[in-house]
Amino acid sequence: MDSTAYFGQWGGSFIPEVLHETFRHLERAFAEIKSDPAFWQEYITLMSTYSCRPTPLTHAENLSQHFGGAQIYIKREDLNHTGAHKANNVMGQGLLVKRMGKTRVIAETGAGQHGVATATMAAKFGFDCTIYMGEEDVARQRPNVFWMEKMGATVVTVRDGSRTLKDAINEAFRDWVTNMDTTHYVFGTACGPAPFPEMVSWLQSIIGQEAREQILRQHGRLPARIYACVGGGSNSLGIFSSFFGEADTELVGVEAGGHGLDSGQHASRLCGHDASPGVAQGYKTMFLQNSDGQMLDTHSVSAGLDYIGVSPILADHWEKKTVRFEAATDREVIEALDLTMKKEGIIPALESAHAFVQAFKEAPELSPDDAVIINMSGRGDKDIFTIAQAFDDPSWKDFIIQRAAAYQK
Amino acid sequence: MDSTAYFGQWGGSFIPEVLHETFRHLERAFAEIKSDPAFWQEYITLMSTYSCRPTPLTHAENLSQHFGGAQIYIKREDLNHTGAHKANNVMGQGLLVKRMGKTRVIAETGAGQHGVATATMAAKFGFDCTIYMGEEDVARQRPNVFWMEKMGATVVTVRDGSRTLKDAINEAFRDWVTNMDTTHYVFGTACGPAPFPEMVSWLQSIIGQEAREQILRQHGRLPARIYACVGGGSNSLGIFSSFFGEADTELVGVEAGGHGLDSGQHASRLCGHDASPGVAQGYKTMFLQNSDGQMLDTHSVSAGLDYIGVSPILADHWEKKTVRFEAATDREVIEALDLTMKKEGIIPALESAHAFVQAFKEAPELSPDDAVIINMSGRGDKDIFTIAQAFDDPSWKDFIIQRAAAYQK
Amino acid sequence: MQLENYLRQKKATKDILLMTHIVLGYPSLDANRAVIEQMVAGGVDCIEMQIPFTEPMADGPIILKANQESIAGGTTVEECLAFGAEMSRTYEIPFLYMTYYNIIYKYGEARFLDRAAADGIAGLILPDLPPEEGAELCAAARKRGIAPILIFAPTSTEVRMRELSGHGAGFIYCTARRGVTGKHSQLDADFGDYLQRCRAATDLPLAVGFGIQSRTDVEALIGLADMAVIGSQTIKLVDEQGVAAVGPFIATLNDVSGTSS
Amino acid sequence: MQLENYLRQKKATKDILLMTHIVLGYPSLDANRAVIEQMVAGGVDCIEMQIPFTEPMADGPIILKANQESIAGGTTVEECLAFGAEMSRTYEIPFLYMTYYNIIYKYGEARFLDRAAADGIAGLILPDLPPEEGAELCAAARKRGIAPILIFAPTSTEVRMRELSGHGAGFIYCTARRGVTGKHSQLDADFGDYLQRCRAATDLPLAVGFGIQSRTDVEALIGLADMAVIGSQTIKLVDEQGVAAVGPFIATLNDVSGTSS
Ligand SMILES: Cc1ncc(COP(=O)(O)O)c(C=O)c1O
Ligand SMILES: Cc1ncc(COP(=O)(O)O)c(C=O)c1O
Repeated sequence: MDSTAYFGQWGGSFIPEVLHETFRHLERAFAEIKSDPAFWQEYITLMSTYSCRPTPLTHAENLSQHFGGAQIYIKREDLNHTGAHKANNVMGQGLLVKRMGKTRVIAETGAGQHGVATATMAAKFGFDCTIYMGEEDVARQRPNVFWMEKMGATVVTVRDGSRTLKDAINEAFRDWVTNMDTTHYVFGTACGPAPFPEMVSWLQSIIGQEAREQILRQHGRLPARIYACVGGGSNSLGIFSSFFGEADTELVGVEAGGHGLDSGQHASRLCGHDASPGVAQGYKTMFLQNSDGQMLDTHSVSAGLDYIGVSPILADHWEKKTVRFEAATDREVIEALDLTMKKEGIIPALESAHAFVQAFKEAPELSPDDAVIINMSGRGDKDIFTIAQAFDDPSWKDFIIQRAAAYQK
Repeated sequence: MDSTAYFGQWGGSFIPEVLHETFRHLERAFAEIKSDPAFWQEYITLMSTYSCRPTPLTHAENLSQHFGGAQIYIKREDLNHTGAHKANNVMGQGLLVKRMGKTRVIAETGAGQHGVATATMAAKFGFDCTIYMGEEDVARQRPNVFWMEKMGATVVTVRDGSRTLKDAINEAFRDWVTNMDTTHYVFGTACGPAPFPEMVSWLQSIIGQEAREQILRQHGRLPARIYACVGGGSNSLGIFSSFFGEADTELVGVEAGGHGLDSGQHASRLCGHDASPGVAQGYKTMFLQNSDGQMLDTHSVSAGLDYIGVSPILADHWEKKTVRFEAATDREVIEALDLTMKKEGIIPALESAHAFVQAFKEAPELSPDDAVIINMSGRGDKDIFTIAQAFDDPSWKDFIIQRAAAYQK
Repeated sequence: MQLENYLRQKKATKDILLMTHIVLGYPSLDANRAVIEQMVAGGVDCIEMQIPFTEPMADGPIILKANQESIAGGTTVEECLAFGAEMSRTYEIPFLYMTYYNIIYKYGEARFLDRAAADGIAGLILPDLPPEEGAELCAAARKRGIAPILIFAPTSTEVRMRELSGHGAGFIYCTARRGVTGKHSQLDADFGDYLQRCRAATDLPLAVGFGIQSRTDVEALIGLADMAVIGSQTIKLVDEQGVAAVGPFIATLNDVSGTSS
Repeated sequence: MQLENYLRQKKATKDILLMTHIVLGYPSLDANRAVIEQMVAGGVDCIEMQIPFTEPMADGPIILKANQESIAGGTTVEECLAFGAEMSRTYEIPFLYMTYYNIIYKYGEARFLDRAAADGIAGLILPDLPPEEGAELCAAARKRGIAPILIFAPTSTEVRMRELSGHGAGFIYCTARRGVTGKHSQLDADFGDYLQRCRAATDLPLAVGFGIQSRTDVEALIGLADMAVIGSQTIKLVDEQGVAAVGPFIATLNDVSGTSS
């Protein structure tokens, strides 16, 4: 057992033997870039010329006033190229792939954001690219499929299991065990076998580094609380990274409460009561599974949080109580989204809106001298099909019906 | 005739008498902010905390190599909040509206980008907001209508005339002549009666200021050429602003060639042969009109370039030959878009792709020591309905048909 | 001066004069002919003929639609000018052109004015040509005996009204309210104040337009203005009840304007 | 040691041994029962019984589908263990469990091993449990007389193979190629080199699996390996031709493995 692969009792690397050497290679390559300041510099340069880093920290004056409590700041990962924090991880891994001399990348995607980000990175770096996506998600997120294909990627529809993210991950592993010599698997979040959780968190820590500097400059001191949604855990770990151990800053991870924690239809691993420790998809964490160890179907209005597992690093923080976990229901998410659009002219991704929900619940208890930061992991305008559906917008439906009629002529 | 309202023989302010005082007020307010350095500072701060300024200048290494000529740099206005350079103008006018003490804003929109930007600004500043949009554009750009409404704006469908941008402008004026006391008309481009052309260009000059500093830093000297698409002219004037008079930098505006300059189906005012001097929508410029002075129907694959007039400031540069004008056809635009997505992982708006076309035509003639800048005025992922249609993508059509079927149940 | 003199003489015989409006080519020039015949027979004092334009920025829905349909039906500027000449030849009352500036700009200012003068046109109303842009055109029109009709709005200051008046001739067109043509106007106390300011600022006769729709509206103007302008209302009438309804409608209005004659 | 000894003794009588594979509960436990009966009658030397898991990361489409349908049909771990006990009671040949680590982790490692040992299970194949994670489990299994079957892959170095071998017992499972179960493997010259490296790295018998589908494939392994593993192929056969086709299929394979006996 590689001790650095574990965070408390969580993590590890439960991989088929055929990938053993691939992971040794990856571990060495990761160790190298971690200790090479030139890599981080290259990464920062790439992100500030190809994407829009540093992303701003927006003072949401209207929302702050509306709730009459803490000053609400929003870290704007939505302004990244491709529209979400996913770009950070993917571009960093792209640089790594170049160093490793591989020529092809594969990735799983649920919401499609990570797939789009990976296809984008592959186009930029000149890699071949295959994206695995569950059939349900392909149906839900067709616009993203369209862009991935237009960027030159091959999108493979996964028709197994629950036909969602976890099945796409399995299928990506099946590709990897076949093509590991040429291929790197660009894992999309801080999950999976070591060194992925650590590596993805490290690349995402760029968010926290910026946010710390920004809040000190704009607010004058550290925030009282930081809110981030938790799917796999990468955006939350990214922003939390620079605040761990700060006595005055409480870190809050918000999971997908779906139809409610007691409904059986949610994706809350750490704050519900349907998860238990388990090992799947290459790592050990709290999984939504039954007593036999079979994974459950999860539910969330946001595809990006709709996942059975959670970062082992977060499971450790949960156990050690260094991060607090809450859940936001689908309904609360839509309300928070609506309010944020109307008050600030900002459209959070459905995933990100989970963090907004919890911040809105707690902001009134804090003083106007306090600041809270919400990590806005992505923008919602890509989610138009889902959001329009969630709002049950009649003119949107008419529009789609008319379009379809034109196509059927 | 107010001499500062004219650029050479172009411009002026042809407005109904009822707006006379409103324009005097606006002119004074504009003169004030122009001479008040605190305003520009406030503007920069807003744009760097609410949007993502400075937007990066991306070195497109793959495209540069592909064409084997000049180094191609892309100014990334797509990374602005709301996805286009329109945000610059709108946020600046928002600050102005606050100073003028008005409480309501109206705007016209064609592609919907300016409407979304204005609705966003109104939400942020707490203004009432009404957006006028031609019926054809509402049908083409429903996603933008959805977001405007979600941001709290009222979207009015204009069913007159050609039911496109110019008719939306007329309708916005009709609103303004009724409600001028409370209402500011946020004109979306560097057209319309004075002081709009100058004011919008001034606000957009933030692009050129950044680009000049960036190209000097990244490339070491001024670019040989700068390419920008020309609808009304705001993004081109924005980036050109810092390079006028530079002997070594040629400025190239690219108009919508539609089905070709000889097809009668295009929107080329300055490089075609269907336009002539005229006065409409409050200003004098080259208009696409017949010999009676009736405006013609225009055509472009990109709604944002599909307009009868052009900035009087550009008409003046055209006449003085300080800007060169070219046209890109719909077909060329789709090809350039495809190449840019595949080579760089970047999705230009259909409007912006016009500038890419011309840069791609000319890059090979230049030396690898030369740089060219393409102003990427916006991102294309908002145009998915149009782009998917332009690519005639079968699985997109299937997706829409399936969605419609689900809605019709 | 001709137009102003004509109006003053007419006004001596009536409490209030009547100007009506038509959009040339809508629904057709033939219909225009029939409508004008009824208007003249009904006793209107002058008629403004709108040469249609694709971008009638200052017009409300009814006139806007009329402009578009006329152009869509193929009406040309040439046809409008020929028709204007014919009307002015046929009837005794003055005819004015109303249009947007681009129509004249494209035709050529001097050429347009020469032709209008030769055709006996009495005046010119251009809602998108403020004196800042149109001072020369106003002067050139006046020189040819064509009255440039300037517009006062409720937002115009006294200084501004005086300035406008200096460029105009014939009469001043006071818009009854903010906004565009077509919607009914409340002719209330504020309105009275406004017209007093207008009166104080100019020696020219005052016409009031925008939303004057009925006998009651016209009555309300007596003593405040010299002439009422009926715009969208006749178009609506022809749309809804046909050309033959115009005569009776004008008769009811003129009944008012002629009551004390 | 029991499994290894059994295989060595059997190997003395045949050119090559045969291990077959079934997914418990697919298409049903009853069907499994019938298939196993035919397999045993056909002379297979041992059988691996896969306890289905929702996330069978190392399996290809056929076995993947079998896992899912079994679970969807309601198969529980308890039923699988009861079935395994029954088979091991009923037949003389060794039975192994193949599954993913989570099934055992959730059941409790010690509890699982105790029960498997009591039920006479001979070995355990866990494709997602490398020795870095599973060394203790391997040791605990060995202590109970259950052979932990370690896996060699074409990508394994010599050093790595030796390390793996040190944790294993019974036999080594050599995957014939990269990738997942199901696809046919080319047993070419490189493959021969690979098996020679495997042989050099361990004293345990070598089984070869992944894509062994026919008499020809099995024949090609003679002299290189001790046992051929037939996985997806029998599932496909049952899907396409029903349970009764298994016996004849095994007979053709065993015909080979018994040719020189
Ligand atoms: C916008 C956005 N936010 C959050 C997530 C959740 O992932 P993570 O918890 O790794 O940040 C996703 C995943 O797709 C996403 O697209
Ligand atoms: C992305 C984008 N680019 C360009 C334009 C054209 O406008 P302008 O010429 O004023 O920059 C538009 C107008 O909608 C636009 O949306």
